[in-house]
Amino acid sequence: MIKEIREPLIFEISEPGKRAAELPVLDVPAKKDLLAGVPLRRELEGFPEVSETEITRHFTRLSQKNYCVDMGLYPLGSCTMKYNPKINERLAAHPAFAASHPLASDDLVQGNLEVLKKLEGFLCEIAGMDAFTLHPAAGAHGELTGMLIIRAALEARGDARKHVLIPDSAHGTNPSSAHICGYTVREIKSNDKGTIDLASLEEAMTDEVAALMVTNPNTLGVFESDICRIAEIVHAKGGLVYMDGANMNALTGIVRPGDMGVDVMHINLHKTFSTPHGGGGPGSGPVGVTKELAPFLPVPVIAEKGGRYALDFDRPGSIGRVRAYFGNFGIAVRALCYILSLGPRGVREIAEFAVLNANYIRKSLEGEFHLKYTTASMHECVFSDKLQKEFGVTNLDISKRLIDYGLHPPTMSFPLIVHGALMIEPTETESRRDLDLFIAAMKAIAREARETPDLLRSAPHVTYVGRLDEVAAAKFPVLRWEKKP
Amino acid sequence: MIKEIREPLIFEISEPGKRAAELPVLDVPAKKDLLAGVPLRRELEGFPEVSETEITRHFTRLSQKNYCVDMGLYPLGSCTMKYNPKINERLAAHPAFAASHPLASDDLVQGNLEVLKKLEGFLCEIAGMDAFTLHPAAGAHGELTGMLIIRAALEARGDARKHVLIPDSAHGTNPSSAHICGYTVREIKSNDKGTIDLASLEEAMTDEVAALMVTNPNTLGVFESDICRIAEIVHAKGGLVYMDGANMNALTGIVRPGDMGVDVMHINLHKTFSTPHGGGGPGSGPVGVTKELAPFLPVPVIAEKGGRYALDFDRPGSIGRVRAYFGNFGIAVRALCYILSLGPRGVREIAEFAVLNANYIRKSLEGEFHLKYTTASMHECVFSDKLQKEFGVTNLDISKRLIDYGLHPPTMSFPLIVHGALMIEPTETESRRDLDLFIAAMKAIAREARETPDLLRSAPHVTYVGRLDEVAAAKFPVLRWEKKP
Amino acid sequence: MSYLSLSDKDKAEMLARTGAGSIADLFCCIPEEVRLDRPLDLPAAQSELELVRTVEGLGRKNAYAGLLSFLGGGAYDHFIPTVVDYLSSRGEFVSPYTPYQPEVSQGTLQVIFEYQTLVCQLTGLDIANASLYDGSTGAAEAVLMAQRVTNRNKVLVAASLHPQYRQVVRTYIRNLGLEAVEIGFGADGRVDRDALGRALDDKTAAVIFQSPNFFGVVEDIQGLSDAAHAAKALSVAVVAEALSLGLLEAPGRLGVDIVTGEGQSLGLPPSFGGPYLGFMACKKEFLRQMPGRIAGQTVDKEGRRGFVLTLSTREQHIRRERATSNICTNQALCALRATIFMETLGKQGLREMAWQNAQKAAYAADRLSAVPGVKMRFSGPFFNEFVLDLPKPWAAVDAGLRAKGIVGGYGLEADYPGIGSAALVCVTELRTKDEIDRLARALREVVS
Amino acid sequence: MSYLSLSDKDKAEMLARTGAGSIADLFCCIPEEVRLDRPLDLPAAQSELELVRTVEGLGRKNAYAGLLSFLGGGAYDHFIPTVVDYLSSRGEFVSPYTPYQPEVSQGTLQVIFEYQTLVCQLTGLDIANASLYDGSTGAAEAVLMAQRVTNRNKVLVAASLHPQYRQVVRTYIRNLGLEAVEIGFGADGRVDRDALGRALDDKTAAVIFQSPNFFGVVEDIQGLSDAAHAAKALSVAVVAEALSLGLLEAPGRLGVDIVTGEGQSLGLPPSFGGPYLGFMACKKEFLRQMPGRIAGQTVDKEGRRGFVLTLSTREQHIRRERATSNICTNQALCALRATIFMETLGKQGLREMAWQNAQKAAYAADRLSAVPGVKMRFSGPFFNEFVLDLPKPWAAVDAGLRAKGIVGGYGLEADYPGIGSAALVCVTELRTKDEIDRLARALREVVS
Ligand SMILES: Cc1ncc(COP(=O)(O)O)c(C=O)c1O
Ligand SMILES: Cc1ncc(COP(=O)(O)O)c(C=O)c1O
Repeated sequence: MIKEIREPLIFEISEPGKRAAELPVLDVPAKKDLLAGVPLRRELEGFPEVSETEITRHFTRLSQKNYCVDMGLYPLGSCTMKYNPKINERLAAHPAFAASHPLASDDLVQGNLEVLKKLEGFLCEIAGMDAFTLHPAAGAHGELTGMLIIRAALEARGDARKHVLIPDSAHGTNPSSAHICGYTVREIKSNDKGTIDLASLEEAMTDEVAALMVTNPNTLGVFESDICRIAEIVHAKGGLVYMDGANMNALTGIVRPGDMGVDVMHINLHKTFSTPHGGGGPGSGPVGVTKELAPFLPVPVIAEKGGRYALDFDRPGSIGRVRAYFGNFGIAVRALCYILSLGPRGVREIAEFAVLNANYIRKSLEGEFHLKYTTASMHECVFSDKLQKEFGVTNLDISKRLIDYGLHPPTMSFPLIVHGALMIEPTETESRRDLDLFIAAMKAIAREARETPDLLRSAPHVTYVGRLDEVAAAKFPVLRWEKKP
Repeated sequence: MIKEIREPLIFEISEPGKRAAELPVLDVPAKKDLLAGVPLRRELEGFPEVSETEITRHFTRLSQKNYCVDMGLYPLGSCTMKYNPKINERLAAHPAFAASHPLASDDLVQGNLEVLKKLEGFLCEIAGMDAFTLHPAAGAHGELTGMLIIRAALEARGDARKHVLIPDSAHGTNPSSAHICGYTVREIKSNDKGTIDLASLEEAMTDEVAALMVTNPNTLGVFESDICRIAEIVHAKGGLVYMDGANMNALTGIVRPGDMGVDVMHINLHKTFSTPHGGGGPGSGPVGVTKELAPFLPVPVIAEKGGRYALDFDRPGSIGRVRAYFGNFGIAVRALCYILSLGPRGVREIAEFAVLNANYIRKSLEGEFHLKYTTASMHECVFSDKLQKEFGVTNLDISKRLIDYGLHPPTMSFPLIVHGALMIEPTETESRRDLDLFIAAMKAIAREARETPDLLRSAPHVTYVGRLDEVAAAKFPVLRWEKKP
Repeated sequence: MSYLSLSDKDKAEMLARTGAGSIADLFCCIPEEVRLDRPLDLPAAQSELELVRTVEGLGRKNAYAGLLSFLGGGAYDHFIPTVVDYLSSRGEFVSPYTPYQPEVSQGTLQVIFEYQTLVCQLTGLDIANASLYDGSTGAAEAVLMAQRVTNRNKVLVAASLHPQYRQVVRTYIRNLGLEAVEIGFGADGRVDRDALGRALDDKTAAVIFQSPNFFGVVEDIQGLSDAAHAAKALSVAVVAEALSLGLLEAPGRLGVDIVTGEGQSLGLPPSFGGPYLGFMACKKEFLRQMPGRIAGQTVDKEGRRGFVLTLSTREQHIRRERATSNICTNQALCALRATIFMETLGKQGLREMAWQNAQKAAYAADRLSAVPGVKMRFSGPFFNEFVLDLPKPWAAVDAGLRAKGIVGGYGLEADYPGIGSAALVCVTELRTKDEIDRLARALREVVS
Repeated sequence: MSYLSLSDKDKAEMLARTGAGSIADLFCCIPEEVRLDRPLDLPAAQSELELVRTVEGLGRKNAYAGLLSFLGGGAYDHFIPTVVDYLSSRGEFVSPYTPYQPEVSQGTLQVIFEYQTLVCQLTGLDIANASLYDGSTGAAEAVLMAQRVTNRNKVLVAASLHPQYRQVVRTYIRNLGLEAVEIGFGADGRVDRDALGRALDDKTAAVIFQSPNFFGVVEDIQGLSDAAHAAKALSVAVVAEALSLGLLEAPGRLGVDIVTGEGQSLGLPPSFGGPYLGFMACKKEFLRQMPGRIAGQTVDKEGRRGFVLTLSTREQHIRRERATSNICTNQALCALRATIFMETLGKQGLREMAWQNAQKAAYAADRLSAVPGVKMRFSGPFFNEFVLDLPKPWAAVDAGLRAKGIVGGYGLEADYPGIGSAALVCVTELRTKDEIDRLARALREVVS
């Protein structure tokens, strides 16, 4: 009876002749024979025609169908959904930066180059690496860049080698990135602590292995305590250690990858340094390397001399360019702002309170949900639906039911080594109250799983749409609107 | 079972030591004996302490509990809830305007003065008046200003007179404003067309009457067709005609108050010229007058000479100042932008399509809802709950049920001369689809009133809170949060 | 640029439904002879890009933008956290109107309720309204309110009340049988207590004064309140610099009955004088005489807390000519900004900001009064502004400073004839030590 | 400034609940010997006000801001309606992540679906993905995709493809057994068809070219596609200036199999090169080889329409090393901006904007090539940029123009050694006739 609030597609409200924007009248004499001989389109077929009122309402109403960090806890594990300060948005949009052109000559963009160089320096200090590049546009792009550097370095030594070792708990981007670099992937099994099994590693680490890609803390939120030994094993066989630094949020100011034998790593600026996730991006995945590997960094490198900055292309060992221009510059501005705001103590507090918050949740939910690995948690903890399975309730049901409590679900079914995983990362910016709301909801859901499991299986109940048919979506793909004939 | 999404008061989530903002360290030597002898407060007792995360979430979640023009039709009669262009917000916030100080000398703020002077000129042209002042901060403030001008003018003639005539359909601000000017209010009954009864007016219009305050179109959305004759009657007795121009949205480019015998009027910039209503304000209520009344305008007046602007305080006849500085300047910037965007044709189209949209709704709902006055409608139409009363359904129930349809209710129970009034003003910026959604909802509700009246009496059903106990609110007023003892 | 949302087809079909033959027919009730028979004489419609160029062009004519300014006097240049701009610009706050329908306006209503609480906490009084236009009309409303409360018809107005506020009070009371008597100030810049004593009588409805006053001087609020109360008059305090309440004792604890003032400092840009924020708070016994809207807490049938506009029998839409004020549209969005601002600064931040203002002003006063020939005009304690006596005519000093890119203050002679060459200098937390030192150096050069 | 939300009390109580004795205890699993035993060597924490001063100070070091610029070459200065900035900055769009949970992400998902539709309409192809990093990585992904589709290992790359894009392609393909052969350009600035014909063979996976190409010249897309198809290779078009698609025929209708490109022109500021927007569309038979996320339409149990991420078996989180790409985080917010931009400009506006670009560039080309000694380098048709041959070394011309406050173009010699003194000049709808005339006058003075 109550009207369903469904937002039409913009194409469905389009009417000929409506306009939401106009341009000044052309102020140069119009040529009749413009682009003579070139096929031009008669019209932008299917393009919408609406007013500004309709644009504003359409996107306002659509926005209201999203959950977001600005509304509450967003415990999506591995994604570090922390609060994004508004001032950083404003400064990144400042015309001095936003209007500057990437092909302007160095002397016209000294401010931009200083932003990049400063941020590289901060990242070197935080990660304990000798040099950073800000070109990569996201974490996966950083992995690709880093693995290309490793390959180039090994090639320079005479042998690029064949394989890359990757633990079974790793993020899917790791094997995929290694693959693009021409490596085959060898999976390393995790031990019962959820960490890399040293014996397996020693066995797998041959002189055909180019590198180990290790995530630390790993995707279980567990610190690889043997990291120094791991690095020794890899180095002893002439391999290099790549660290996926997506989880740097657990380490800032506490320990530095460069001090643990890591040769190459990436950082997800959009995670650790709080640039907003934008519904899926943009991000930025800077790559840090040791001195030895610096010659292989992508071009251009920013060189500083006496407070003046210049682009250095004369890098014969470089892997080349990984992206046009200078990466996601606007994201770098935000990250710089974040680090400047926090200072040394604040950067350390990232890790301190990310880890405190995760452990607070873990301790509060232990017993209610199953914890496959009981090793100490860093910034996230991975429960599973094992205890709920006996009532016919899965991690999917638990997740959907959380929505009814006004919350975003955790990451589901990752890492792959935990069946029915619920991967919870609260981040350090949460308040006690928001953490407690989540804990209370999860406890209530654990009870509901026993008492009224159907309520979970039919969740969510409060949203504009219920569970969507994902199988049909993939089987009969409708990937764009089309005009009804 | 489903969690109620209640937003706590900020005071309820405050915890000692939390901060959402910091200042730089003081950069001058700190004095110990600062303000010696002056009673200082030990602390801001009760003031909240929260983080920026919490501030953002609190206000984001609160905002989501509002309906607004950016979401859909907001047919609040007499309030002209039209779409507010985003560019005008941006330009009003431009530092060149927003950072400028009201006590800066004229030569430093020539741009501001030009904004004001330009807007005055545009309003003169649109309203057909000879001069405008932009000082009044809202419509009611404009009424006060205008009536003070009338009083001053009559005083200058030798007799301020005693009474002001106001039709029974008038907005409450009219009698209230007249009262502050020292006048007693005489009510004029409306005739069966909903307009001023000429005979009653002639009878009431004595030489003790200072002025008639007429709203045109009036609050029924009906044009006072006898306006010229009305003005003659008032003028013949030495009185002046004040026009409440809150409904100018029906007239722009079509007819000008100054051409109909009006001596003084105000315009609600926030209505006709689309400055956003901000949840209740700010507005702006410029007052226009004939040449004869210009000497009485409030000070300062902006004088132009050869493209230079200056403040003129040398106005011996002036009623004085009605507000510090220059009124709601930022609202003037927005209105100027609006007029510049629309141009002569666009300004005329305001009225054309405001009236078309209102008549479209009226014709679509006639029969379903009772129309007490069947006189032609301008920009709004006033239905009532008369047909629904027999099912025990009131205008309140109808309004609350509209909320379930995702819409904002019309103005209720005003004007007072229509019992159970539902006053509907769609404005010109609405799309056909949004109008049709409203019409469909109203028709469905008319049917529901017959078939399932309880559904209306218990509405709304989709909101965070149901109907609130307004009687208790007034009887046992709780007007602020207080710390639980 | 047009903001219509109708296609030609929509227009035609809708017109058909109305039964009118043409758009012109819709206006048939307007007498032919008065209808406008020509297009309006307005500039041609501009696209957004043209509009930006036009209006930014006007902005560039404000030379003020490039200067280092020490202007205050009722409008202050304070830090505004970005989160205030961001949150207050959300369409859900900007584009609704007065929360007449509480179920779809809980956002706005809860914000008003929090705002009222904050104003009560700041002022030390029991109740607050949802806003008035600004400080000047707030002062006028307070005087009318005092008249209603006391049924007396004389009001004593401190000459150190903002000159423009005094003018507005005069305009408002003119036709209401109220007499205003001005009370001068002493060498300390405070209200002349002897003069006040002489003027107070059993016709006095209220003593209205500003603190910090227009000269920046903090008044002896308790003393003034006691004096007013001794004559059974109300003590009405105006606070034009709301930030001062972060540091100075709440007027409500110093005997004041009604506090009204200007909230611009709390998150609103100077914006050439508006939109601003009139706030008002009073003792609870005066509730029924309070002007303006008020939000209150209540419950729905399920007992869920909610907020509504309440006590509206005071207001014009119910009471008409007997209303406590004619105000309808108020400054709601400004109150929202102030709410976000105060909650963001918070208990520590607001105090810290106020304290820095006082410290920087004190430093500036020391530096500037050390310039040969320059003296502090008043001996009284001051918050973030103070008056300097200058050895040369203000016009010359002003011009000299201007040539160095500085707006050094506000000359007082137009508002206080006979005061001589004196200027009001304001120093907020935004002025750095370097900038203050630059002013001191420039002043030294200009007056020597 | 700290963004933590815990009070000291919270911290203590929470720590107690975890069972750890101290914060340091929480990190006990980290070997003592590698733990950092000193504070990080970073600048002291800054308050918002200090941060603004610091970062705006850096901004002021960009001399570019004050100049009149005619730079293009893959990054364009276009009008962006304010409504795009306003709507895209709403927290509900800015602060969520990838819509893994469709029920609470319908906003983002519907936007992606509309975006995919718009990209299909613009390119004339069947399907589009949800975004890639930018145009350069889009070109690289298209090449890898062509390899997967055709199982061939050679790719012919137009030398008139953006030089930086070509470099990125080279970096990506280096270790995948793919060979890239560059194809030069003729006097018209278009792909040298003879050279292309010679290079095409049965090992060729794709011909990849840009149109309008890096010189602004519009390629004979149909001709290139036909040539590619004749060798059973794919035709891959790169569009670095997405706005051109408002006026030029959709590549999908000219035989192209995969279109990829840079969407920056569609509502994103130049921002020193990023964040930008890689878009990609292709014929539906290549769907399973498409890199990146894709949203699709489906229904819930009640039959209500909704949107989900779909076909994810192509992606790294399912397919791992066999995924169609390693991309995870993409440029979603940029795609959202582009969606709002395209829908705001609409059918008429986007075309008008594209047309004005072409008209203004044509006017500028006429004016500039009328300067004695200055010639159009290429004879081919161009969209909104073109190459000038200059009678003096570009460094000198550039310096001369710079002295007059103008960035006149982008010198081509570094990217095209041997091309001589040639510069790429871009003219968008934002450049006025006056500005173009100013450039022409300045150039005349500088080269004479
Ligand atoms: C552990 C881990 N590694 C790598 C990535 C890939 O980073 P991005 O999404 O920025 O490409 C992610 C993020 O999603 C991740 O969680
Ligand atoms: C007819 C009419 N007159 C006067 C007013 C008062 O205007 P304002 O609310 O701007 O004070 C209003 C608006 O509410 C109105 O509708």
